[in-house]
Amino acid sequence: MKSRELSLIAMFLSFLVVFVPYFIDVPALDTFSTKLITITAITVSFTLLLAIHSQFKRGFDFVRRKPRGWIFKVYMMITIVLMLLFALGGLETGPYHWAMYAIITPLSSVNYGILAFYLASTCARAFKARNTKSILLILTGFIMLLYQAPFTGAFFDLGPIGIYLANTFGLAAGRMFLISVTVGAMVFGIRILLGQEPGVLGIRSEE
Amino acid sequence: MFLVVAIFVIVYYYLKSGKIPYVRRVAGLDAIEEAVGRSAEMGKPVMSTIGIDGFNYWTLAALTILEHVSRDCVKKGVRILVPTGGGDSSYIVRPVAEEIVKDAYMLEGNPEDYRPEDLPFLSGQQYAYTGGVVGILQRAKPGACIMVGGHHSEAMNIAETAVLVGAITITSGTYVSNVAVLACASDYILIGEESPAAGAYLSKDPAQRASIRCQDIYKGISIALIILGTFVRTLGSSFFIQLLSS
Amino acid sequence: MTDPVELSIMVVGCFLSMCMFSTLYGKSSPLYSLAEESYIGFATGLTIVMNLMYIYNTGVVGIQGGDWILIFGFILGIATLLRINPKYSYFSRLPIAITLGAQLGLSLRTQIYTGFIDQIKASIVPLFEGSAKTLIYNWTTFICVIFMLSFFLYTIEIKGPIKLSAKIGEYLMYASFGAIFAQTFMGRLGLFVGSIQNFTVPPWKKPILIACMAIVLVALIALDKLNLLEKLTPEE
Amino acid sequence: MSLLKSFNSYDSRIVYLLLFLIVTIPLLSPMGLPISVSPSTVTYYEVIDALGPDDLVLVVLDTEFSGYMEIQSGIIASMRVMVERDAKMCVAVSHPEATGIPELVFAAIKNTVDEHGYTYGEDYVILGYVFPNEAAVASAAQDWQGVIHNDFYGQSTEGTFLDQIHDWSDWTLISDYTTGIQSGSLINHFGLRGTPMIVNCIGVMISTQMPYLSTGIYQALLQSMRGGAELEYLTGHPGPGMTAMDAFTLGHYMLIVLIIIGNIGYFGTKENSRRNVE
Repeated sequence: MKSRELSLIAMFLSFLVVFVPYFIDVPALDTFSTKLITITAITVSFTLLLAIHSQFKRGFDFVRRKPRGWIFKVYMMITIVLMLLFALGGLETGPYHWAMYAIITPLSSVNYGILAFYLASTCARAFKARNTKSILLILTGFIMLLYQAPFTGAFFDLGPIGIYLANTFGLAAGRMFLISVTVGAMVFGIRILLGQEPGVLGIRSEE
Repeated sequence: MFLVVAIFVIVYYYLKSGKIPYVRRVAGLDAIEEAVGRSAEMGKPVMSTIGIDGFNYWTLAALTILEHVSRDCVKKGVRILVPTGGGDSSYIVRPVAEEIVKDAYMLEGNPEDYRPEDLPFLSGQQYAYTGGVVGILQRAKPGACIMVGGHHSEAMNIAETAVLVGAITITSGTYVSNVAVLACASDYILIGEESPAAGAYLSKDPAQRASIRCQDIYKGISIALIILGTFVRTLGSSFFIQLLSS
Repeated sequence: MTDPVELSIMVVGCFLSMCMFSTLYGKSSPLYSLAEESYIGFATGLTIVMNLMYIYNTGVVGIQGGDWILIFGFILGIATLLRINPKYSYFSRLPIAITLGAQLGLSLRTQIYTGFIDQIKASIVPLFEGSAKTLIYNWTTFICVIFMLSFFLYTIEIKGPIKLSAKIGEYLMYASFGAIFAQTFMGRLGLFVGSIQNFTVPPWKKPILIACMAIVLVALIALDKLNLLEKLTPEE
Repeated sequence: MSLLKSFNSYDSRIVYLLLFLIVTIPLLSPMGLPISVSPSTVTYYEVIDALGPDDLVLVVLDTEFSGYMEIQSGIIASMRVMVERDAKMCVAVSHPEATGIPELVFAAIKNTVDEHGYTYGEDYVILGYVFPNEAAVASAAQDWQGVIHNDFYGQSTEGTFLDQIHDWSDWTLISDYTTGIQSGSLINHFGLRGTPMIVNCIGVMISTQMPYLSTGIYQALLQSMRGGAELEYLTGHPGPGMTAMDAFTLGHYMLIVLIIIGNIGYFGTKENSRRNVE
């Protein structure tokens, strides 16, 4: 019971320290809030160790049970350790640099690029004229796609209509979305501060 | 500042008064139960993600949804997979997610069934996390994928893979271009405030649901401000713009 | 001749990338698992290094520089670590609460400006001034914002004029989704082109790309035909 | 009719394979299809073209490596212009993967750098991963000297042009190259306070970033790889952006064809099944 209230008060206070100085100009408070943010950033960095602990625990659990393909988990744990060893040799050159450019950067850009494929298959599936909504979807999508292909621009000027669609419909949807989210977030934030959602603090509602 | 205080007072008022106004059905949130139910029938797990951000309102909203989903899953005996990680601030969210899932098992009276390995940590890098989630989706073939929280560009990788492995997908997008593509890809989508309001919506407590009213009040105010402001601006006065700038 | 280090970066990177693309084959495969676990492993290592550096550069250096208050970051950090032993998991609640409050405050404090006031301000535009083009733009945006917002009213029963306006709002929303979808596709295509360009510039990389593509594709089909895909992938 | 049916429901793997080939082949052997330049790119060019030797630009590489692959043409082309105008450049990074990018960019524009005698320390400084989160951006905007002491190579920034920087108001321009990681923080702590900002964003972020352009927080927005290719065209230095435009065109046309085929298949099978019922 006590811990629950303590947590709520701590949350509320740290919220105020960060939130209020943004609206009221008191330099001392401002400095304090910046310091608090840095303190929490350091705290977050520490919690990484918890995550790593559980990642290794999960890995060793696989090794113990030896299900199909457990060797991949062993490989994963070895690569973590390898990367840490690499880092000891310096960050700008040597094996660490190699791992960055041979593994992390290409795989990150590939994973990002795969999205184009997912969008293509989504498009093939969803862009069918089933009802008014999807007809509108297809229509604007179609025009935009034509406009965006750089080659089209060399023949017909779809610029005015493409920019029109992006700067009116696209803009309005963005604006509507931001307003809606902000309103929702504000109300939700206040409900958290009032302790209506203790679950997000890791506290059971019945406690 | 005035706005903040005002919104605080209104929310407090509605929480206290607990009047149940009419609340429109949100298909995406209603579908959660159905999705978990279907997974139970098929004997498949459920994947529920909480995003890759720190404690911002997206993540917090996802945690309230996770609370609901995990409770439902434990009740129906469905295995729940909650991948975590993906961002520099996400580490601190992990223990809370663990606690929520663990509590769900505790409350249903079978804490020994809780499997910590079902909450894998998939590094602090966005796309390593994505690669991991996609891999888990393909191997575990869940019956439902509830992807809410602070997801960014990786949302489409997860949603489309989930569709391809035959899962019911319930998603929410954190920015508008994400919403547009997710609306095309997934079965149900939570748009805009539907995600932050999920906790209130899913709660059985009328006082909580009453707080949804406040959001409408503020949207009403914004519509009124835009219409009035535009009208006055058209007449040549920029009174409202100055009012908002002060 | 090319530098052997650069060559090895290219070969390993290209091969693992093609393995990553194998996810598009629609079946789980050991090739994908190889790429996935390599990425997660090395990325976790990178995360650890980056965070240790952050703790050192901001925390330790800061304290040495006289910023004593930062020591609380260490105290709170260590308190969260006590979770590893369930007996002390109690201690970790305080740092979580403090971090939650601060991060929520940080994410909300600017949101009210950028997401609410600024958006309303920007929506207030003159409807009878300026060129024909400006007028068309202003009118369309104005109408779209109002109708779309009316679609998002939850606690008012939808009937009469609100029903109509919400319906129009929904239609307008789908029309804008089409345009946004196309824009998003352009972006993703750009990323994909970029990731392939990584393997085509400079030109000596081209044969390696073609070889890796061929090897992964052949391996994938062969494994599938031999029914080995499933057998070699890890269990989840 | 089976053809129509297959138009309606085909294996998504065929889509994947087609897209892969359609993009990869023109990259392996470019065709050189013509392109056009959009007005937003022209505005962007005008802003960077107006820079001079007294101007201090904060360049933020706000991207993962994957994002860099998309907008590298814009980054290289615009930084080349900044070097040509002798503007002082401070390069900061907001993602660990981006720490290697400055090296790549300066290698790509080495000729221009040598030609203009642009020197490290005097004309530009590379800071490394200094913007890991919003807090870091906020403190750099409020108290630069209190936060930034060393450059990427661990040397003190004292004695460089960074001595003139105290807070957000001392920058002439913020040039953000973003996938959306810290662009919000830069807006909150620099842009909203009044520091001029120009942004080059990945395609996915365009609709998110557009409201900031229309509200005047951004002076100009360079859109995705296409904007980069157009900037290359304007500056007269063809680069990776322009060679990628063929693949870009074909990828878009493929999607259009997919939509058409999908709809033919959809209506074909619908008619067909209706007839069967009758």
